[in-house]
Amino acid sequence: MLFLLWLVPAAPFFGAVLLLLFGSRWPRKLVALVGAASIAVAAAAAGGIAARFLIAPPPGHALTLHLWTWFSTGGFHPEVALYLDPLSLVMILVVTFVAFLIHVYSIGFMAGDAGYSRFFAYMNLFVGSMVTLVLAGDLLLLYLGWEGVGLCSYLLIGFWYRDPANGRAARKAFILTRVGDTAFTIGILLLFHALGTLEIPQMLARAPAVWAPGSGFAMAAAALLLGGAVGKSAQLPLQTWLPDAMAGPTPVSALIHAATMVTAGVYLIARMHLLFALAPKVQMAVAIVGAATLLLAGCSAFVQTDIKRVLAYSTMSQIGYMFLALGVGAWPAAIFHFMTHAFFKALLFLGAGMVIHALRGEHDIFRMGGLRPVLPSAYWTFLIAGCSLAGLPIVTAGFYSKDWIIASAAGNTALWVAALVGALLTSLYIYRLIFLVFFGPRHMPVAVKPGLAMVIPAWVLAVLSIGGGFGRAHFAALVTQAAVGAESSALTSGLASLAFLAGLVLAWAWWKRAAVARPAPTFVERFWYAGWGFDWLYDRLFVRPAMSAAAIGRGDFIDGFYRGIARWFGAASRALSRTESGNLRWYAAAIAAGTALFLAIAVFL
Amino acid sequence: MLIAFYIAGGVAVAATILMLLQLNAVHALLCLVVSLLALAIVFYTLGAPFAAVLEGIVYAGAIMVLFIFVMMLLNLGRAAVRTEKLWQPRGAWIGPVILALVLDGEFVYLLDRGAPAGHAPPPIGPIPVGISLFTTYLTGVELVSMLLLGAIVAAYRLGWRRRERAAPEAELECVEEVWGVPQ
Amino acid sequence: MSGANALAILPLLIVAGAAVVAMVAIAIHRSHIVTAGIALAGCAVAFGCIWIAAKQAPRQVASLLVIDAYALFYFGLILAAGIAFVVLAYDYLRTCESGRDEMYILMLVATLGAMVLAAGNHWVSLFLGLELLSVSLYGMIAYLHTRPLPIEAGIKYLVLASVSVAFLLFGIALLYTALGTMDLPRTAALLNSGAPYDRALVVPGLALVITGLGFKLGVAPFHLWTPDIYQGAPAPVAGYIATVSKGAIFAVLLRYFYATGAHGFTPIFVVFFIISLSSMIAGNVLALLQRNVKRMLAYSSIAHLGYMLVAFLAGGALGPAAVTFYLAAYFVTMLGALGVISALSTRGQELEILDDYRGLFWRRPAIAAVFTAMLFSLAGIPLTAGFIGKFYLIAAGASGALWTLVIALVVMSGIGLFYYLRVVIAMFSGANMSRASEPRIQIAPGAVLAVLMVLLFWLGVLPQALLRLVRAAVAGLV
Amino acid sequence: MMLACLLIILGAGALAAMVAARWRPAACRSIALAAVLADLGIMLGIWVRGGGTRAVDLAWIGQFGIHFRLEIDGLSLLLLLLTFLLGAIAVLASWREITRSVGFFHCNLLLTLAGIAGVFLARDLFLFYFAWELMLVPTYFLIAVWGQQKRGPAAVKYFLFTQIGGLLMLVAILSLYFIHHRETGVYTFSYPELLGTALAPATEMWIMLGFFIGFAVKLPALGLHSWLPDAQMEAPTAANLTGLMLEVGAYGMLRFLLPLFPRAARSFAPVAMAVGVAGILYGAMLAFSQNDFKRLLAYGSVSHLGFVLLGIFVKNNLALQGALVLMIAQGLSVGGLFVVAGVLRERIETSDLARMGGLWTTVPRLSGSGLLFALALLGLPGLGDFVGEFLVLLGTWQRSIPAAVFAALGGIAAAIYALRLVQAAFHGPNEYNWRFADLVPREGLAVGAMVAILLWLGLYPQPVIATFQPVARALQNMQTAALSGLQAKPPVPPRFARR
Amino acid sequence: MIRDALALAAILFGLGLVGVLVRRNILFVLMSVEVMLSGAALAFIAAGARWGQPDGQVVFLFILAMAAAEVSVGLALLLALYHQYNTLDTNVASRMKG
Repeated sequence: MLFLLWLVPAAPFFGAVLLLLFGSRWPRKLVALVGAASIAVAAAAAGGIAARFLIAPPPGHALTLHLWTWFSTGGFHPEVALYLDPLSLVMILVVTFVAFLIHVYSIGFMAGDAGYSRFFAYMNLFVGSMVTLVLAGDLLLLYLGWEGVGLCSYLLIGFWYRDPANGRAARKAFILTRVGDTAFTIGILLLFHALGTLEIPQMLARAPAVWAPGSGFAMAAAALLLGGAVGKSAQLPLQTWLPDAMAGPTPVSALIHAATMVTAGVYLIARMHLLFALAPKVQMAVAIVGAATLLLAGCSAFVQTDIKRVLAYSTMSQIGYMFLALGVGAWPAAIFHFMTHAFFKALLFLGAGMVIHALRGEHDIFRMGGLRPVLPSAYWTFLIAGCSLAGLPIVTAGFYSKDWIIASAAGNTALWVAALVGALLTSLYIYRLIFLVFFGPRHMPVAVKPGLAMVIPAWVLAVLSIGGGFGRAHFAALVTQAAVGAESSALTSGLASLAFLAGLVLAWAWWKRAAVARPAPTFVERFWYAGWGFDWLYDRLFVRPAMSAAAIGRGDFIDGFYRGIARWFGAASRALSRTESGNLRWYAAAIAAGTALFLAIAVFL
Repeated sequence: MLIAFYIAGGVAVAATILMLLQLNAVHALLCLVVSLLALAIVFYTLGAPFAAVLEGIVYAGAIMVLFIFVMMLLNLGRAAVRTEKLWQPRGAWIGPVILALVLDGEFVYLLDRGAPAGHAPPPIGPIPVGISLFTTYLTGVELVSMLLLGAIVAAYRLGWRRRERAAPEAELECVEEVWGVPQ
Repeated sequence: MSGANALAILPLLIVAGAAVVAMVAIAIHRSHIVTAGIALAGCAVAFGCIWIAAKQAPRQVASLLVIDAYALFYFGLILAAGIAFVVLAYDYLRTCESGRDEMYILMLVATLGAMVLAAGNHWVSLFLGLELLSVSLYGMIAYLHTRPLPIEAGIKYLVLASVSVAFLLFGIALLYTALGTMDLPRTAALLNSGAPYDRALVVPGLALVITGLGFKLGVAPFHLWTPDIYQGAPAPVAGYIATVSKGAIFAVLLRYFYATGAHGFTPIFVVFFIISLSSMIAGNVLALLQRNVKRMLAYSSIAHLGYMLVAFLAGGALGPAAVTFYLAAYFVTMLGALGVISALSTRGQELEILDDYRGLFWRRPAIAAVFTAMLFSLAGIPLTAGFIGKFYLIAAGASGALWTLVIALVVMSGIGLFYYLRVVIAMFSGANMSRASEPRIQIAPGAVLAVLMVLLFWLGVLPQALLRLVRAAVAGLV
Repeated sequence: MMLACLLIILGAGALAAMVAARWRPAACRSIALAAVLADLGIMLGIWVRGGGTRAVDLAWIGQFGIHFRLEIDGLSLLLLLLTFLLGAIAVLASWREITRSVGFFHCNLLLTLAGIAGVFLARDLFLFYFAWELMLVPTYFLIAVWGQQKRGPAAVKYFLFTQIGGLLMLVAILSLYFIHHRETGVYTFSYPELLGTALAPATEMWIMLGFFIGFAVKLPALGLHSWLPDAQMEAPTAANLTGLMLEVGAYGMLRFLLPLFPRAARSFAPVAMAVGVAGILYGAMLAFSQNDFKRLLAYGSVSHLGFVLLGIFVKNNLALQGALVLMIAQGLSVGGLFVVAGVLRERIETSDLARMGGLWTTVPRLSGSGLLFALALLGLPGLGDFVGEFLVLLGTWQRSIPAAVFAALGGIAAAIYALRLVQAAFHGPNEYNWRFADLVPREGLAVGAMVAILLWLGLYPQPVIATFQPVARALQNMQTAALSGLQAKPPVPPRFARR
Repeated sequence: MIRDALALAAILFGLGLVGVLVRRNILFVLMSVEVMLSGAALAFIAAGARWGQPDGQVVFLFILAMAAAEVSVGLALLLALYHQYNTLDTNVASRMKG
């Protein structure tokens, strides 16, 4: 069964290739079938593998499936190899399963779109890349998947390419993540030259032997990988692309920009956690980045007016949690939160998608409201997901995962407080959203009701959002292959529950007031709304100087140099041709002068 | 001999300078003839009587006559003198004179360094010249004959004018088309 | 004069005889084709007699001339160019006025002069050959004397040539004063023997000789006349000046300076260095924006002589061979280029403005292809003779370690491409398929151009035969 | 004789195309295609058989020691394959683009290919230079006759730059020739014999510089690149693909510069690497600011070839392999984009990005392939360019970490310009309401082949790497041998030391 | 004396050159050229005298013949020029330039 591992990435890729080549000529139903079925195959394979893995784990709880040697030269032999261990197992399960649900959902959501087959092709390509990323046994192959998902993200953000704004958002996303990727690339170079291989298990095995904890190279390598991770996971300081990425279709946001791709950074750090353990300062930086992003994004989420942007900031914030967990070394907690987050955040987006779909593309939450009676499934699933996100104690998955993280952070008071404040913020902004959208008077008529294709996946995810959080101790044991349970303490759990409650109440109070009269945004609100001014800052710092440099450079001053030479020769030619005056006496004078000169040389030299 | 050389040389230079300053072509030509005759005397003092005679006869005589013929053909009158005056402003002299002075200065310098002072050499009469001419330089003489042939043909061709005569229609048309009004 | 001597100078005699025969023929009956035929036959027979003369070589003839492999090689070049000239001139003059026949006499005399230069072994033969060439050229340049430009060109050439010959004569006089001989072997022996001689007179004398030769070569700073004369002269004559006149003078340069070793005297070296460098620069720079194709070719010839001087200065084993080979290639190319212009002219109206060539390829592909090949050869592009020539020049320069000149050669010939390509671009621009205004190319000049083109490629791809000849020719020089 | 056949087929094809055009213009397209495909087939055959062709060695100009000497090894083989592939694609791409004097066009195209093939095959420095120069002329015609509005000046600029560089190289070749003669008494241009000519360090540096400039112009290295944008912009697609093929410059460095002047190349390496890195960044910056499809690509190539230059001068196995893979991949990715640009130009008669936009709706297949080539250009893993760039970076890291870091930054810049290209051309609103036909099967075949090979190179480049491996190893051995020789050698030249 | 003769030759040569460079009238230019040539001729005579050889005089003869040839062609050209341009001014005969 385990040898079927190759099927997990191959099926989506195959689907993508089919759709790219023939999709435009196929009927829609076939497109949808191929699109969803290929993911279903992948999911089924993943499921089967998981079952097999759990029942009869391979030796060492890890399995490497060598497909082929990518290339081999000069001591460099990157393999195209799939590496399955509990961590990647969890990842592929979540990825393929959520992806399958979202594909099904998309069949309904994208029904009327002209780029139907293109959409599914890209989505399949994405799933394939994501699975490759996760399963890669070689850092270079991981990088392939890494770039592949970035590409799909780019393509899907700019899916509706006719609007230049979407194109800009897509490009921004790609380039910002590319900045991180470049750091990642440099990190790979460093790692290869230090460790002599890019095969992940070997690297991780060799790293402690080669580097002492805290050594410069280890720090540099970890820092560079962190650079890649913050880019992909929209953490400070490369976070600004994610809100704009909401320009893509909602299923895209759900799958790529909430559930899977943005957590690739988390996966990377988790995968390389042994390396990070060698670089404590960098690990601390991971935590700080996480905490800061968590708070910043939480604040921004609170003041957004676009339903998807709220969720985008929320995603950043939640990934901040994961980073926080990674930073304190609790990578199983991070992965656990990744899983629950994948469920509830995807669900939130699906719910938002249903709302948007129903309101014919309306995104402004202040123009929604009162949708509870007309869109019951949307309401209920959204509510469940929201509760899970906010961490409704005991019953939701989100509570357990977040609780684990907060408990892990207890060792560092500042981080712990940040995590708790984050919980409060989360609760606050998500209930604000829920109240605004589903409660109060209705502002707009509902045009379309979501079909079954959209509703069923939502409900499945709702179930997972509730039930996905149980058994975290087993989870911890599984992924770490050690008998460590999930940390938890009564104090933390209590405080987290309190934070949830406080957030809920505050949100209610705020909504009551805002429902009467929407106050003019204060400066702080505007600042938060603009994502803490990072866009503004980057625009001034990088974009504009680059643009003006490009504008100045357009003429190519090196070419200008040659043009100058050409001009000079032209001028010289004109000047010299004045000596060709046609005048006989002048010619004779030139002969005489030349002779005088040469005679002088002959006489005096 | 030496004195004759210097006097004749002085005359030659003076006559040449005068020639250069003349506005009237005929006057200039006369100056030139004087200069050439003086040069003939210089030749004689240098021991080249044969050359001296030829200088007088051929150069000052025959060649200058050619000039005279042409001047007559052109029939240059007083108007020519006036235009000549216009053509030769003082300023025009500066550059060439400086250039010539530089060249001459170099010549004089190099002669001063290199040339033998020497005394009045023994004359070489026509006989050795003739012998040399028809032995060593016989080929040269033949070539000079070809040179004169070429010169004659060239002068003939250039001096040739199309006379009015019944030319074939096509040719007339061709000529007019290409060269406009016939001279 | 012994029979052997007569055989040795048979080519010279035949050319001279042909001139006389032509004159007599004209006196009897003017017929364009007959006169041209006599000239053609004269050149051709003389060309054939080179092999007869070669049996006598090397042979000193009557103190003025020496018939050796070197002289014979140049005879061949000059006579071949003469043949090409006759055909081109015949075609050119065909549509012109009456009185077309004297051209051939003048040309034969000029050819004789050039041959004397190539075979000269005495300063006097240098002078006489030069004059033979010059005086005939006056007539040839101003041949279309009923038009202003040829006359203007003729006057300029006459006065300037006379002035430069005066310099040359003065220089020879100084050499004679210093050395007491005008015989080249004796001069060389004196200069090379290490015996004391009057260097203070010899070197300036040589400098003045360089003026005289430099003028004829049209190298800077004596180059100013070149474009005017090329423009004013009939195209075949321009071709003749570019090739025969300059080639013969270069033959002199090689023989006289290599024999005496004078090119190695520091001042003389410096003088040639300056001439070479300034010719390359002036020629190429002047040609850059030139819109008159004939003038452009004139400027380019200035530059080309500058290139040749590089190899000339380099000397050694390669220098003379390189120059000689280049000259041969240059003969082919320049005759071809000006031959195209000549073949495209009617009634003395020449196609000389760049714009006239616009779209020529689409109207007259064959002739445009020939012109393109010639221009590429001038530019030194592979497959053409010019490439091997330039290769040889650079090789000679590099072997002589004349790096400044070699780099200048390289850079300047790169820049030179610009103006050659401009003509090519013009010919290929615009798909103007409209009826050609250019005349149909006659068979005779067409054949000449075809032969030249074949030669161009032959020398460009398989130069071994000519290389062998050239090496044999220059073997006796140094 | 097989190798000479390659050239003969092309030459004969050129003649046949010229002649065939007289009676049926369409026939010359087929003739050209057949000739190129025949050569491609021969090369593929040689590749599959694993080499084993005999070298051709005929005396040519005996007086100079010039031989007509052709030989093939992994490097030549791969680049010849690329050349003929691009040549075939060029014929296909010109099928409808060229309507004027078709015979002459194909004649020039085939001669260009013959020139390039000659460059790759020649093992005699004179023959190499001959072919190098020969390649110029037909390319010049391709640009000058079938180019866009400003084709004349662009063609001349191209010619001037390449020719001056070439002549400097000629001077260097001749210097080497004479020095070799001085050392051994033999006049020869033969490459194997000239290898290992002992040179004084300063002389070696000068001669090496002559070669370097010749190749760097063609590459083009930063500072000598300014002919490329004009030429690429004005040229017809066929010339974009073949005549303006930049691989020959890199080939020259690998074949001649490194083996002939190992020590000078080593001491010059920092400069060359700096030029390479600067080229990567500068090219990318200028590519971003261009408004013309082809011009943008030209600067993109400058950026890419910066990587190649870097890789060549880093000189370790990884970097050399990377440079080679990148050469091939960039030929295909940039070439593919040129085909796209050519198709667009044929359809909408412009390559101005401002006049495009929103083409995806109209021509999805064309746009999709354009996107894919652009992705290859920006170094997306899974496509050929990535493998090359990454190997170069990996190799560079060993020599110079800063160089590797700055070069890696080029990846960001590449993303910026490549995406700008895609978005300006294919995305956004279709403001000019373009409606035209998508790729026809003929074009689709060409584009599809390039895509397939790029993918293959990206996912399994091992055959290419293995083919090049012996050459790369030999290059390295030569380097190490020369350098160890340097240390072992006393300061006095061996000639004197022996006595 | 030989030296002085050569100096005289040089002076005459220079004067002739001045004439060529200054005079616009082609007639004067031709006359000046004659002066230059006779200067050169004088130099040959002097040189021949120095060595006591007849060669100097022989060359003088050649120069004489050549001068005659030059003058005949020159004057023919002059006439042609006069017919074409109606002037003897060399400044006018400068249509070709650049």
